[in-house]
Amino acid sequence: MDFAFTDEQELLRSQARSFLAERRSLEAVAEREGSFEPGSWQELAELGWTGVSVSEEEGGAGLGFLEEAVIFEELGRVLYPGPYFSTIALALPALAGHAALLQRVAAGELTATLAHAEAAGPRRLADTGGLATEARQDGAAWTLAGEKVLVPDLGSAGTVVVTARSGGGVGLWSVEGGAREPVETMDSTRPYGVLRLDGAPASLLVEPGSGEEALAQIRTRALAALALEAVGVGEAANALAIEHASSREQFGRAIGVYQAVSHSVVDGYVGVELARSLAYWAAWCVAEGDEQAAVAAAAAKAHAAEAAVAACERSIQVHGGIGFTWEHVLHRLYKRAQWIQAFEGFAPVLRREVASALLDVSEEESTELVQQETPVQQEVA
Amino acid sequence: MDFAFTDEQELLRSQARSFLAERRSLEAVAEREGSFEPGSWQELAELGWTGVSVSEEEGGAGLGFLEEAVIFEELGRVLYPGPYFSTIALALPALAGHAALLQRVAAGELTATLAHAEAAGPRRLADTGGLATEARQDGAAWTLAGEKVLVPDLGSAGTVVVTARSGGGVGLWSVEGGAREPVETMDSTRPYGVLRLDGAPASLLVEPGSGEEALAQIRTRALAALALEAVGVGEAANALAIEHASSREQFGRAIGVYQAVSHSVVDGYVGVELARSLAYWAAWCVAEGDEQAAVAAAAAKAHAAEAAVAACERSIQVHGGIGFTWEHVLHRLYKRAQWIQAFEGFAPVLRREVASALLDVSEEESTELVQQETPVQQEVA
Amino acid sequence: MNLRDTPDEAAFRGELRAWLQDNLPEELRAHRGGAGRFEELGRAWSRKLYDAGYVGLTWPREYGGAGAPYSHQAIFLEELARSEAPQHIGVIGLGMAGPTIIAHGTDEQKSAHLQRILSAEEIWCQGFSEPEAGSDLASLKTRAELDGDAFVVNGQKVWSSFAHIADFCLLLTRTDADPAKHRGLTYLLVDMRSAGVEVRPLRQITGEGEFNEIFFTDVRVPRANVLGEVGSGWGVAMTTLLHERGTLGFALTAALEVAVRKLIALAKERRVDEGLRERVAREWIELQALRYTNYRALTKLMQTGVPGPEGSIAKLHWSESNQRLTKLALEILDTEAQLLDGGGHGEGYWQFQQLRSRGNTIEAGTSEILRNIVAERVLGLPRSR
Amino acid sequence: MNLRDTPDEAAFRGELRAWLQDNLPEELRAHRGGAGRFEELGRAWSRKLYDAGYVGLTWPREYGGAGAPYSHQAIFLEELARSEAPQHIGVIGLGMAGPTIIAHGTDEQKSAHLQRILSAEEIWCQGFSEPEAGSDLASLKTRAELDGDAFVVNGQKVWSSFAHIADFCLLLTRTDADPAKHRGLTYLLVDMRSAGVEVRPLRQITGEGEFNEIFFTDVRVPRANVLGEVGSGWGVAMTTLLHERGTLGFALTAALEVAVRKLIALAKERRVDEGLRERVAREWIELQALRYTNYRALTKLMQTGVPGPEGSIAKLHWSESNQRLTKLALEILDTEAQLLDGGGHGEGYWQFQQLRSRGNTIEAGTSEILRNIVAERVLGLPRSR
Repeated sequence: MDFAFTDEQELLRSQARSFLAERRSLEAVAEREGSFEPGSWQELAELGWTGVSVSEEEGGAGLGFLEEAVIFEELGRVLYPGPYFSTIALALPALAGHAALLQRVAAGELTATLAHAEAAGPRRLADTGGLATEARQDGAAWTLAGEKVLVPDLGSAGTVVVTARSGGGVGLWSVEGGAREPVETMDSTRPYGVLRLDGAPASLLVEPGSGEEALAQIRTRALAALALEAVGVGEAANALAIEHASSREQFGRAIGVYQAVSHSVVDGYVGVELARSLAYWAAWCVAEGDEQAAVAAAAAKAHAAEAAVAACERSIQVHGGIGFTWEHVLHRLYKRAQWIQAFEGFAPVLRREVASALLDVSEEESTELVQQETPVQQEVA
Repeated sequence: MDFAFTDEQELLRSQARSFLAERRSLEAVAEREGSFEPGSWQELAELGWTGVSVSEEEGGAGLGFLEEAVIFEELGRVLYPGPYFSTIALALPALAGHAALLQRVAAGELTATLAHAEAAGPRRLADTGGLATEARQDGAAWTLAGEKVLVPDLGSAGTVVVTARSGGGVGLWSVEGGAREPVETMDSTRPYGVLRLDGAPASLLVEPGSGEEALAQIRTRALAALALEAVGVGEAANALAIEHASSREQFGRAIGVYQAVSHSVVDGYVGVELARSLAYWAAWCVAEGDEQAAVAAAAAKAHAAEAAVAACERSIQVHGGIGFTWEHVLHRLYKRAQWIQAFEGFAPVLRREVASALLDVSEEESTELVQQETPVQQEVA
Repeated sequence: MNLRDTPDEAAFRGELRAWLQDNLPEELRAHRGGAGRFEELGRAWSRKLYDAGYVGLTWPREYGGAGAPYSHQAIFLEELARSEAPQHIGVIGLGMAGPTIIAHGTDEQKSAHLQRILSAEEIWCQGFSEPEAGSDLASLKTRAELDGDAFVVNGQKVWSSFAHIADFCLLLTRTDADPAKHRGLTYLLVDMRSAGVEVRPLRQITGEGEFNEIFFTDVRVPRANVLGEVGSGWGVAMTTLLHERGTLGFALTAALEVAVRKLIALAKERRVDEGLRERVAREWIELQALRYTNYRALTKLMQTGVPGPEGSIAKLHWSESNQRLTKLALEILDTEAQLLDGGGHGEGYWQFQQLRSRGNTIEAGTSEILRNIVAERVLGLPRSR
Repeated sequence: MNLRDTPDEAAFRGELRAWLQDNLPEELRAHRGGAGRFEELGRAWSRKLYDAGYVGLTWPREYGGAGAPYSHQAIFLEELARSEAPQHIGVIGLGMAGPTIIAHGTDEQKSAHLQRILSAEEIWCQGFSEPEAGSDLASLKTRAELDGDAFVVNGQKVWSSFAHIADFCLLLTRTDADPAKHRGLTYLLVDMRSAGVEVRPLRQITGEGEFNEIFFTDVRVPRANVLGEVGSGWGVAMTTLLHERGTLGFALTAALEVAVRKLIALAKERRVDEGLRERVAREWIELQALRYTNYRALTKLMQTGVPGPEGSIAKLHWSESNQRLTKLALEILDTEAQLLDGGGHGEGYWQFQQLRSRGNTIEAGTSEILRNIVAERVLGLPRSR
C-alpha cells in the first residue's frame, strides 16, 4: 500500500509548477483574457508533456497516466488555455497504433480533439444512440458527412477525432478538414466549436464496431483528467481565499479572524482535499487499467467538479466585491470549474451511474464494490 | 391584503401560551417522559380547544381553521402529548354531519384518530391502491375486517375513523372496538398503533365511493396542521439555542459571540420564520377552502418539517454535549420534528407533488400557479 | 387575515395591469438586468410611469407622492414583475435618496430634488463603499474639508450602481479624523457634473459594467448640500440603509418570481427528470416563502409604520435562492450550460444570471454582515467579534 | 503509488480474515454500537484478539506490541469492519492512554499498565471535559492538592466513555490556580476503584448511557501516578489528543464502511427511487473520499512518522457524512421511519444510529473547534476569536 507519487513524479510536479509560475501563470493567462497562445504548445512539447504516455520509440517518454495526472492538475491550477485536455485526454487514446500521428503529437507538431456530440443525437461520450454522422468508404479512402457540436478546443486543434457510423457500426476517424465554427462559451479558455463535414476526407482510427469501447476508455480517462484539473482549479481558488483572508482588514483586523470567513475557507479546503483523494484514486485506476476505473473516474469527476465550484464560490464571497470583478482572476477559475462540471454531465448524472454499479447488481458484485472497492485487497482474493 | 391574525386570534394565542406555560410546559412534558395524561384533555376541552371548528349548535365555538392553527402551533411548542392532532386534524373532518359525535368531541368526551395505512396496502392518505380492509353491511349494521398500521395516537383515541372498501368503493367508518397493539416510536409523545378488526361493529361516516375525496380533504388539513406544529417545535428549539448561546461561556465569553454559533442560530431562525409564512399561508387556504390549499399545505409541510428538524439539529450542536442528553428537553423536540417529517412523506415526496402541479399542466394553468399563486389577485381576475 | 385584495387594492391592480398592457414597450419586456441595455430607454419609461401616477406611491402627497398605503407599492412591484417590465430607473433616488432627504433634508433640498427624483429627471447613485471600507463602512477615508462656503472633496468610492448615468450622488465623507470612527462623518449631496468627479465603470464577472468607481479630486460641494448636520453623517447614512433594506423585500420577490417563472418554462421545455423536477418545485416553494414573509412584513409595516427585521431575512433568503436557482437552470441546460449563444436561452440569459447571482450575497450588505445584524438586533445575541 | 497490498500486507490480511471467520462469535457480529450490549462480551473478545497477536500492532515490541507498520493497523481495522466485528474494548487505553504513557511515563508506569491495556485487563477512560470546560479545556476546575505522598482530588468530569466499566482514568487536574490557565495543570493516572470515585451514567438522546459523569470526592492519588511533571499536564494532554485524532481516520472509515454497506442493502431491499439512489451513491463516494484521504495520510505517516492534519479533516468529514447517511436511511424507511421495532431494521437499528450521529459533531472535538484548528494550524489563517 503506497498512495504517494514517486520521487520522479514529484520532481515532475515541482518542475511543472515552477515553469508554469514563470511562463504561464494564472495572472499571465488573465492578461491575455484567457486566449490560447499557439507558441506555448511548443514549450509544453519541449518539456515532454505532450508525449508523456507516448512510447519512447514514437518519440515520447513512455510513462503513464499518473505522470499525465500531475500535468493535468498543474495545468488546471493556472488555467492553461491550450488544447492539452483535448489532445491528451480526448484524442490521444484514439491514435494508438498510428505511429505517425503519435510522433507528431509527442513532438508538439499536432494538437487534436474529439468530436462526438450532435445537435439531435448523442450529447455524452457514454451514449451513441442517434449518432448520425456517416462514414463512407470508397476503396481505401474514407469520407465523413455530418455535423458535430460541443467540440472542445476545436479552434486550436490540428486534427479532429470524429465518431461516425458506417455499415460496420460506430468507429472513429481523424479529419483535418471540414468547416469549423467557434462557439462562445462562459469559460473562454476552453471554447467549443461546431464542425460541419460534407464528405471530408478521413483516416480510419478505430474500426467500425469498436467505437463504443474506444469511447468508453476515452471517457474514463477524460473524467479522471477533469477531476485532476478540478483539484488544481479548486486549490488555486482556495489559495487566493487564504491569501485574501490573511491580508484584508476590516474592523481593524484581518478578516480571517472571523469564523464566518475562516470556517468557509476551511470547508473549501476540506472539499478539495477530499476531491484530491478521489482524483488520485481514479488516476491510479486508469494508470493500472483497474476494473474499477470507470466508476472511480465518474465518482471523482462528480465530487471534484462540485468541490472546485464550491471553492470558487467561497473564494468569491471571501473576497467580497473585488472577487466579483473582471480584473480579478477568480472568475476565470470559477468559469473553468463550471466548464468541468457541465462536461459529460453534472454530478447527479454521474452519481446515478455510480448508483447503477452499486444497486443494480447481484449481492455478490455489490459486496465487491462496497467492501472491496479498495483495490488494496485484490491480491488476497 | 391583510396577513395578520385578528385581535381575537392573537388573544387566543396569548391565552394558550400562558395556559400551556403554566400547566403543560415543555419541561412538565419531559418530566412525564412525554406520556399522555388523560386528564389534560378535559382541560383543553374546557378552554374550548376541542370544539373550535364545531358549530355552536353542536357545542363548539363555530370558528375555523385559523383558530385551530393557533392551537396547533402552540401545542407544538410544548409538545403536547395528547391526541389533538389525531382528533382535530385527522378524525374531525370525517365526523361532519354526525352531530352526536361532534358534540362529544367538543365536550372533550371523545378523542379520535384515523386508521388508513395497511402493511401490504397504502401507506399515505394520498393513496388508496391496495386498500384491503373490508366493510360489510348486514341490514343497517356494518362490520369491518382488516388490519391497519401506523395509526397515530391509537392508544389514547376513543373512536377510530377507519378507511375500508365495500362494493360501492372506499368509504370511512367509525369503530370503537378491535384489537389495539401499541407500537414503539422514536417520538414517544405521538406513538403509533396497529388496529386489528375482525368483524368489528362500525358506523358509516362517509359513503363508499366518497372516501378518496374525504381523505384528500383530511390530508390537506393534516399537512397544514403539521406545518404549524413544526413551526412551534422549531421556534422552541431556536429559543433554547438563543438562550444557551447567550449564557454559556467558553474561553471567557458567551459562545454567541462566535459566528460559528451565532450564524448557525440565525440560519435556524430564518428557516423557521420562512416556514411560518408558508404555514400561515396554508392555514389561510384551508380556512378559506381556497383551491390552492392542497399545494400550499404540501409545500408548507415539506418546508416546515425540514426547518424544524434543522433548527433542532442546530440547537443540539450549539448546546454541545448537554444537548445530546436525555435529561435535556431538546431531543424530544427533535423527535417530534422527525415524526412530522416522516408523516405522509419526507419533503422530496411532497415536492414531487408540487412539481406535478407546476410542470404537468398546460401553460395557462401553470401560469396561474406561478404568477397568481398569490391569492391576492383573485378578485381581479 | 385575508390574502385577497381589498376592493380598493383590486381596483388599483386592475387599472395598473391594463395600463401596463397598453403602455409597456415590447423592447423593455423581459429585460434581463445588467446595465447595458436599459439606460437609453430607462428614463423615458420611468417618466411614463411617473406621468401615470405610479411613482412614489407611498410618498407623502406634499412631496409629489400618491400617499397610498404600502400595499399599493407591493401590488405595483408584483404587477411590474408579472409583465416583465423594468422598474423605474431611479431606484436609488426612490428607495434611498428620497426617503433620506425627506427625513433629514432642508426645505430647499426637498424642493430641489424630491419631485425630480420621481420624474426621473434626476438619477442618483450612492457613494458609501470604498476599496478599504467595505463591510466596515465607518473606516471610510474620503475627505471633505471646509473651504469658505464649500467642502472640498478628495477620495475614491466604489461599487456604485448607476454612477455612470447619475446626476447626483449620496456621498458619505470624513470631515473629522476623530478616532471614534462613527463620528466625524458628513453626508453630502453631490452634483455628479461638478469638476473633479470622474466615473470609471468596474467590469464584473458577467463582462458587464454595472458598478462604478468614482474618483473625487478637489470637488467643491456647496455647504448648503450637507444633508443633516456636519459630523452627523453616520446617523443619516443609517436612515439610507434602513430604507434600502426596509423596502427591499417586494422588489426581491418580484425579481425572484420572474426567475422562477422562467425556470419552470425551461424545465417544461427540457422535460427534466424527477430529480430536477423536485428541485424546481423547491425553488417555487422558496419563492412562496419569500412572498408570504414579505406579506407578513407588509402587514406589520401597515399596522405600525416601522419596517421589521424581515428586510434582512428577505435579502439573505433571496440571495441564496437566486444563486441556487440560477445554478439549477444551468444544470437543466446540461451539456449546453457553457454555451453563450444558440444552446441556452437567448444570448446566454441563464449564464448571465448565474454569474450575476454571485454578487447577491455581497452587494447591499454581505450575508455575513446581515447574519450579524439578525443575530444582534433580532435575536439579541451578544455582539459578534 | 500502488494501492494493492504488498505481499507482506496481503499475507497479513489473509491470515486475519481467516482468523476472524473462525473466531468471531456470532453474537458479536453486527454489533450496533452503544454501550449496552457489548460490555459483557467485550473483554473476552478483546483478550482473544490479544492472544492472537492483533492488539497493539504498531506499538513497539518492548511494550508488548507487534512493531508492525501502520498499514497493518489499517488492514486490521478494515477487516474488522468487513466482518462487522467490534473493536477491542480498550479503545481509550489503546489509542490514548498507551501512547501517552509511552511518551511521558516512568518505567514503573509503563510496566504497570502497557501490557495490561493490550490484554484488556485494564480498561481506561478519559477525564478531561467538565460541565463548565468543554471546548475550553484549559478552564477546567477539578483540583488536585498535594497531601504527603498523594494528591487529593476533588471535582467533576463529564462525557467520559467507558467510565462505568473502567479500571483507570486519564485525569487532567488543576494543581495551581495560575492565571495562565494552561499552566498549573497536572495529569494523573487514577485507579477508578479508589475511595471517593463515583460514576453516574449520562443517558443520551438514544436512551442509552454511553457516557458518564465522574465525581471525585477527596480521592487520594499516589504521587507516583503523576504522568509527566506536576504542572506540565497541558502538554501531556496534547499528546493524548494528538493520538486521539492521529489514529482516528481508519476507525472512522471502518465505521462508515459498515454504515454504507447497510445503507446499500436497505436501498436494494426497498427498491428506492432515482432521487434516493443518487443520494445513496453520494454516500458511497464520500466513503471513498474518506478512505483514500486516510491512505494519503497513512502513506505520509509511514514516510515521516508524524501524523498529518488529515485526522481533523477525516473527523469533520466523517461526522457530517454519518449524519447525512443515517438521515437518508430514515428517509428510505419513509413512513416507517418512526418505528422502533418491526417496521425498521431490527430493533430500531437506523433510528439508533441516526440519533447517535448527532453526537458525532460534538464528541472528540466539536466541528467548530476542528475548523478552528484547520484554519489556524493547516491553513495558517490568523487566530480566530
